[in-house]
Amino acid sequence: GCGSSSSSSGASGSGSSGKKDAFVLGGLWPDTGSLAYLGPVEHGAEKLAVSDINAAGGVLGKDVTTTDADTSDADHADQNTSAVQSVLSKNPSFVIGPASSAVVKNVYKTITEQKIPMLSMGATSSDFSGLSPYFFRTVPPDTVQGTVLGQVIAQDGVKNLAVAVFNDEYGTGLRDTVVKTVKDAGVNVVYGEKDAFDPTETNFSSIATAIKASNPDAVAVIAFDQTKPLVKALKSAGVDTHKLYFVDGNTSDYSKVFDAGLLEGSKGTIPGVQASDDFQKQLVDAYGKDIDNFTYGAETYDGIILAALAAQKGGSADGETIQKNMAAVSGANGGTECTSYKECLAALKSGKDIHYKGVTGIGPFNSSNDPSSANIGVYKFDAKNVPNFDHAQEGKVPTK
Amino acid sequence: MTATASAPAASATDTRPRSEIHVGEPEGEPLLDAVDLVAGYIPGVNILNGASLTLHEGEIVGIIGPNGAGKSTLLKSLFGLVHIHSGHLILKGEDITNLRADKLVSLGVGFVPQTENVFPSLTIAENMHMGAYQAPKKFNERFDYVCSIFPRLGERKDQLAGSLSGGERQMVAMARALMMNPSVLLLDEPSAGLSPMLQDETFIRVRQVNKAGVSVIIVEQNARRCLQICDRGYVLDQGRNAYSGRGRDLLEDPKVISLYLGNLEQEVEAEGQ
Amino acid sequence: MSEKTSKSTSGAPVSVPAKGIQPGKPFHDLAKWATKAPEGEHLISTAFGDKVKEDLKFVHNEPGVHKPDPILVADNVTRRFGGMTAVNVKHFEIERHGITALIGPNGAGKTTFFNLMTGFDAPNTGAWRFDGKDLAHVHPEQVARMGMVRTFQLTKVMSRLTVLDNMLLGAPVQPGEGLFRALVPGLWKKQEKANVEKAEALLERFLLIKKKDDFAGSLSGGQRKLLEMARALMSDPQLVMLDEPMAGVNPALKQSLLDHILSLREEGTTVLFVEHDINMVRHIADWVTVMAEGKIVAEGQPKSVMNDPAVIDAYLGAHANIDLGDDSVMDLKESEEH
Amino acid sequence: MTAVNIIERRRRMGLLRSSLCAAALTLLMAFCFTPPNQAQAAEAVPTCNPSATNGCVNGILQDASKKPIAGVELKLSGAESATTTTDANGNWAFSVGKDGSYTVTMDESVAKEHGLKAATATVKVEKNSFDAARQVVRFDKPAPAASGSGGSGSASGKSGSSASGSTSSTTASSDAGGAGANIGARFWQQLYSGVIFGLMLGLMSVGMNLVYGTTGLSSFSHGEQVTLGGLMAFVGTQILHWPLVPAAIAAIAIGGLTGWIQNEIVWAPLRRKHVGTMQQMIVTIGLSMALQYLFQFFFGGDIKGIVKSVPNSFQVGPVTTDSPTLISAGIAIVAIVGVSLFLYRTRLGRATRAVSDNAALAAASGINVEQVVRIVWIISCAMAALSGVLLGVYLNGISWNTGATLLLLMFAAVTLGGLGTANGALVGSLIIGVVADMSSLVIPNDMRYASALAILIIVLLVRPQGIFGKQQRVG
Amino acid sequence: MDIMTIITNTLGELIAPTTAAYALAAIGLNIHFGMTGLMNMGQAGFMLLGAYGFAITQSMGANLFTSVCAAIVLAVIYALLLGIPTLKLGPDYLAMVTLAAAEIIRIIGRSTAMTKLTGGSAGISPQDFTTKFENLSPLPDDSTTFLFWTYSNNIANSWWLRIVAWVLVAIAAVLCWRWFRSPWGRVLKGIREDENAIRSLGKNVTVYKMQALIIGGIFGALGGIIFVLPRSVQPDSLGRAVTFYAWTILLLGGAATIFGPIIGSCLLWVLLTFVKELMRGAIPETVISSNQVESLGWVIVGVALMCLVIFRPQGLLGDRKELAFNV
Ligand SMILES: Nc1ncnc2c1ncn2[C@@H]1O[C@H](COP(=O)(O)OP(=O)(O)OP(=O)(O)O)[C@@H](O)[C@H]1O
Ligand SMILES: Nc1ncnc2c1ncn2[C@@H]1O[C@H](COP(=O)(O)OP(=O)(O)OP(=O)(O)O)[C@@H](O)[C@H]1O
Ligand SMILES: CC(C)C[C@H](N)C(=O)O
Ligand SMILES: [Mg+2]
Ligand SMILES: [Mg+2]
Repeated sequence: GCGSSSSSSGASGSGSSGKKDAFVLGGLWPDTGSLAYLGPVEHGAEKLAVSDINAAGGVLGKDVTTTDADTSDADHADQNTSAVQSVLSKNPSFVIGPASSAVVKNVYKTITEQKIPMLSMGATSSDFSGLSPYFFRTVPPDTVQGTVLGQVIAQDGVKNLAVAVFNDEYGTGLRDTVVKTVKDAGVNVVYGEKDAFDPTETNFSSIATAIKASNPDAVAVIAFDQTKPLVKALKSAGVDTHKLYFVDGNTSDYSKVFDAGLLEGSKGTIPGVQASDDFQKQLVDAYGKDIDNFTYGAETYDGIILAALAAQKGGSADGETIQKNMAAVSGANGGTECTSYKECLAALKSGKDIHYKGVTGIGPFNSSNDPSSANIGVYKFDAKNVPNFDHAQEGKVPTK
Repeated sequence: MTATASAPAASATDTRPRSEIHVGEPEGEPLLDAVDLVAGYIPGVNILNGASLTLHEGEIVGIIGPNGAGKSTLLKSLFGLVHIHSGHLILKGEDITNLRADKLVSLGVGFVPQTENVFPSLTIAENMHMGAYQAPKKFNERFDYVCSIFPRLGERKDQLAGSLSGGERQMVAMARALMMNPSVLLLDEPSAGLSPMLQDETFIRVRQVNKAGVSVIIVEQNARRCLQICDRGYVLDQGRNAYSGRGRDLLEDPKVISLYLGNLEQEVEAEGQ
Repeated sequence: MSEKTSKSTSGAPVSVPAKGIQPGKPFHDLAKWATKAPEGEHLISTAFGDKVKEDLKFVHNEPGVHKPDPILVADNVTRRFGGMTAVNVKHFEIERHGITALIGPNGAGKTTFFNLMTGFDAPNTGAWRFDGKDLAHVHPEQVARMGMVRTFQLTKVMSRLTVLDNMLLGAPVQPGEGLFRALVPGLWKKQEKANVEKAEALLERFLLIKKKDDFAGSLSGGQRKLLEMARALMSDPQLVMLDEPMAGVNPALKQSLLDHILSLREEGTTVLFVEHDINMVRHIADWVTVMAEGKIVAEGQPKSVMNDPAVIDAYLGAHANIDLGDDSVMDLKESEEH
Repeated sequence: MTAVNIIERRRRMGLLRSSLCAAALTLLMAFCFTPPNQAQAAEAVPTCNPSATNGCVNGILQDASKKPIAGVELKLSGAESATTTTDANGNWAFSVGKDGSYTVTMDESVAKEHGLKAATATVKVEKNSFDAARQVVRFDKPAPAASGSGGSGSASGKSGSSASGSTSSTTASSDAGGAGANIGARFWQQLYSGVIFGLMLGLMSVGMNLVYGTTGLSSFSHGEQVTLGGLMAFVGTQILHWPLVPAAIAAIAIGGLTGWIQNEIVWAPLRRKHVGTMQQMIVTIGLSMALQYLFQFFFGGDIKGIVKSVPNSFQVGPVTTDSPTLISAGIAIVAIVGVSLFLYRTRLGRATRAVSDNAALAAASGINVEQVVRIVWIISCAMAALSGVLLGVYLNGISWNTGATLLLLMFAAVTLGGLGTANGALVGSLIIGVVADMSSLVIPNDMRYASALAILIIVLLVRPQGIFGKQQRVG
Repeated sequence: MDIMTIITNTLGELIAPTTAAYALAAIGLNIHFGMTGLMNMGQAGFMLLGAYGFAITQSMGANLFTSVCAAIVLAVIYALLLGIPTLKLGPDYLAMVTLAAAEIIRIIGRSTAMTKLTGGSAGISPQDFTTKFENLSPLPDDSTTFLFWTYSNNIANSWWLRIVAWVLVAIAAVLCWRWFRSPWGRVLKGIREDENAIRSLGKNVTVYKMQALIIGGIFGALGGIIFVLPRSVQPDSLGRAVTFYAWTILLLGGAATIFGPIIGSCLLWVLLTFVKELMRGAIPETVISSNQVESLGWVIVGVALMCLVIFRPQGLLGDRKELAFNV
């Protein structure tokens, strides 16, 4: 029997109504597990955002504090929930993370049920549009990235495309969009339309053999870190590694991994504009150590700034207020454009509506809490196997 | 009977004079001297409560006693397989209390356990190899020797010991211990499960081995046969020495007969008349 | 054992007409024998024994002979391991209520034969019937439930169960062994009590009562043998097959247990046992069967079989009646070898 | 010389630093160069990227064999109109201002000449939407079957001006064969890779089986020993910049050392306390957890390549391979055969089996049980390290959890062969490797390990003691 | 970091649904291994099937009772399919077969070919299967603080789920207690020790083993349902790691004891959370980066687990004496 009160208004209760001025940022990060490589950049972004906010005077005049936990990956589902409990127990005003769709699926209900808004910086599953009024994301769904990648592939004149994709919610979802786009443009998909490999796969030789045997002009590789061995396996099987297409999960710097020239000419897409060198430098400084991979750093940063602004605008750092004001500060109702917390804070204080234009370059949140418009950056690998920004494609994110 | 000792003392240390504990013991320094051994498997539960035993060069010493008396435990503790809590154990003047079994083997002690005495997933030949582990060079010579005692082992040398019959296992166990040509041999019921002919054969072999200079301690439930070949015998009861004496004397001691030996043989013989 | 029997069977096998004997048909009417004992009197306890003795008196001492009232009949049972034939029994019968000893040199196939009869091993050929029921391809547990219980030569005790629990597992009736009935103690407590009583009585008899709450794994080698046998007796089997039950058992205790075996028969149990202790065989067996190299090579009254030169040669050995402490033994041995 | 060839050659010569594709070349070759400014009307541009103010209709004109068709005039009509000519790579692009339907047309004769199925295509552009802001039009699509939200072409019979000469090569030589043809091509290669993988697996399994065979312990941390080997080789080659061979030797030495240390501080005391193998197994689970995350702590969560380069492959009969793979396979075979000989031919090897059967009796036979077990741990962990190195090279990378993901396969291999038998582990591994690799010929790739495990179950149903296991007698 | 939140979070794990789910799974395993000696290395398979059975029928609109039954029926069918051919295998081989079978279930469940039914690797989202369960709750829609725990009453990781979960655990414990002390349990233990001996005493070993496999499997399936209710059904989250944890829990608590699995589960998760919370709080960012802290947490948990077994091999409640007779 529960001896105690039902405490929708209690101070110790969940982040529901009631005025609250301390903004506690909950962070759910992939610190361990197969996405651990995203950990550094996200932590860096978190630190950078918090220090930027606090340097500008904090939220509602108070410094932002953080409480973090490691969700690990979906293979450690127990860890997902216990991390959430750990963060929730500290009454966060707002939760940033988790990065991957599979983990979001495991945890979003517990968080949003407490009326605490959460924002994922990386969950791109197209099923998540309008998942919950309390669920936001700063990345566009995979349908967008998939379309752009598909168009890039078609434009390059690929005739027979093989897709090496790992069987994961994100992988297969993205694959489906890519396949649909390229097929519409008249490209044959010779491998991988149905076939996917296991995320824990370590031995790629038979997949490489199958891909080679299907005689593709180009191969789209949709995977996380499995890309490294996979590309080498493709190369040894005799597949042309200059005609590979990568996605957000694997478009990263391979200069330390492959011999120079291996990937030269291959392309990749990452949602969001490319993080500027300056921003990257700031992230590294904030993190205190070198960061290899900058994927979703900007998304993390913007997510936190948006939430802080929302609290500031609503005048209270509780979940419901933040949730109500998220769309507004992201510019859904128009307003003065501002590009940093400091600038936006000043605008807010002077009573203006604002439109935060952050590092990601996403548009205001739409009715499904997805960014209404977004950029997909297209990158091209140079002779050092480093992806170089080629161009970005901007556009409206379709609503469901 | 004069040779029998009085009832066991209550404390772990046997306070009786040595000559009473080890009745009929020859003169001189014993080869193996176990004094007041206290040992057990589980902490707090002692199985041996001050058992003592001596073995002199060239002797065959038999141990008999009811089931669960601690005979096997005594042998195991002599061989370092059961932890000795107190008391001490001296072999050829050296203290070997709680010495590791393989060290004892290199000191020339051989042991045939009562149960689980073969390597089931090894072939007979490999079992024999294990017996001669510390002297692999002598393998062929010794193997021929044991095959002369148990010809079946030679015939079946590639059969897995795990598929052998009970008696055949017993042969393997005995043969394995003989492989290393020990100077002290500890036998735990070597005749159990063997056919009468082989039982006799075993006992005779033990005598032969003994004649060749091996000192033997033998635990047996086939007590009559055993005591026939023993120089001396001990009766163990509840982890203590109950009686001791020359083999023949024990065989005829009415108390020993009624308590431990039974008189089935006589009865059957009487019936047969 | 009466004077008369031993006399009539000693010496060369006596050929008594066995014409009227048909396999599977009782030679004597059991009811008639039972009534021989005046009501309420202890004498009943020898009824089965006497009957068996009477019956077997007229049976030929030859391998594979038919017996008046067999409980187990085996035909043409063979079992080969690789190239070796471990068991090759043409015909074998066990007399109901009799105490039959199965002897033979090591590796003769006795244990294998037990395994085959009780379903623990499958023969290459052969058929056998227990109490008229065909047993080929019957699972061991069913064999046991039909009333044919065996023990193992290499003991099988349930190490991490107490001795008492080991015994209780031998009890044939226990409704609480059903999955759902187990949840309602009322349904089985009474039976349990009865079983415990019986088990304790047996343990008492086998000198294990002090150990009853200890784990069976802590028993000494001989005690395990005793437990194994006691457990088999829990179920009041029709036929109990004991595989060297007394190996490693203290002689004094062994002697007292022989009486117990004798008394078993009077409760209607048939006993088949393998044993290498000749005195024991002589003492309690009504009938002795000798196996060698998988075949049944001799059968008969104990006395006659034990004096069979072939048996002596292959099984008992030359030293059977010699004191091994004699130096003559050694000389003999040496002369044999040279 | 075609543009593709130019690109190809330049790449080889390494003349251009980066971004070498069509874009750069088009810049030089474009007929009309206009910066993509706020175009209101449709415009022909060298490359087009959609933005808030413009959409794109673009494509690449090539024939069925991917030969670009240069210099063909394309007409855009619809909401706005414009004309362009394909460049040397066949690329063309229109930037359009208005949303709406656009039709791209080329001369029918060109289409005929190059065997294209259609000469016109109609698409709908919507600046604001990702799927419609850019429409890629390809005339070399197979048949006029597909049609979706994107740009679909419809065949039409309009005439147009003829295009200037480019040779016609109309036959599609590289049409994807059916699955059947693929299987033929893949069979030997996958059999081969299955065997190689089986050998690697065998190397790990034999070590694991050795520990099982001696102590009865199924070690769940064996996978981490494999990972350790790979990671140590990574440290050697990539961090200390040693050549591979000394790095590998160092890794093996470290592997053996860890085996020795863990035996001394963990397993020996546990054995002394007579802790059961089930409990020890839980300890291995704990150890595996600790080691995995220790690796992650030091090396991070990503996959590490032991060697950066991909060796040149060559053809042996129907199989493509490279020398490191062959050498690795050779080393694996030698190591496994060595261990089998050790087990069956040497005194110590026999002793390991004796210890596994009955440690007390082994001691009673004069075997120094502790020493035997120590040696077994060292050999087992050293072999795991060796396999980690070979695996890391063969699989092109090793990460903190590589070993853990292979653990199940090791167990399967060991069980399949028969627990505790040396050659069983090898045969089991080969079967698992081959089945896992070959099964993707017939079943979806993500289920291929299921088939290997199914084989295991089926074999165990037929031979409950594994392939080489021997049945014990009852009674 | 204040000690209070560390303690709160740590103790929160004590009553978490996940803890209960693992306890149920471990109770099932206890029947398999602790009582019968069946080395079931595929308990996660039962859990996954339970979760699938429940979630799929729920998403198809079945009522709660039907769904739970479906989960149980699936577990029973699986146990039969698995058991009939394999129960005669030796323990180590059985371990392998169950491990493989559970992996096969997971691999098939997550394969793209099964997307229609199981959702493939994405699994089944909570909104598709948790609503009916949450609606059943008699508690008011709100959140409640009890002592220092605050959870929502009905939704997701809620009090309602906690109550149901622990009631289930209690029922399972009571059933086990009865079974352990009954002749049925004795036969199972006999089978654990030596099945041939039990056979020779006329008990149908296969039937008993099958009963044990089924009962333990049903507990596993129920555990699976509880496991997915606060999150979602994702095949990968019920992989072999879950089985290993269940084993760890069982042996930590003490096999063949009634409360062992429950205590073990509480201990493991409390330990895990405590270590990680402490690390998060106690190690300054400057020493090692925050994501290394998390790995270090796992390292410590691993080492702690080893130490627990090394220093208390019989488990918290186990009997030291039993260890002396390892089979
Ligand atoms: N592993 C063990 N753990 C605990 N107790 C044991 C163990 N082995 C034997 N015991 C106990 O120690 C006592 C002596 O056993 P031991 O085996 O020495 O008897 P024994 O004299 O050899 O009997 P037997 O003639 O039956 O072989 C017995 O009461 C037995 O219960
Ligand atoms: N599984 C098996 N594989 C190979 N040979 C076997 C197997 N089981 C038994 N044998 C052989 O069959 C023969 C008969 O064995 P069995 O155990 O029946 O003998 P036994 O008469 O019981 O002997 P003992 O009196 O020694 O117990 C033996 O030679 C034995 O080696
Ligand atoms: C971190 C990202 C690569 C995750 C991926 N976009 C997902 O949805 O799972
Ligand atoms: Mg003994
Ligand atoms: Mg036998």
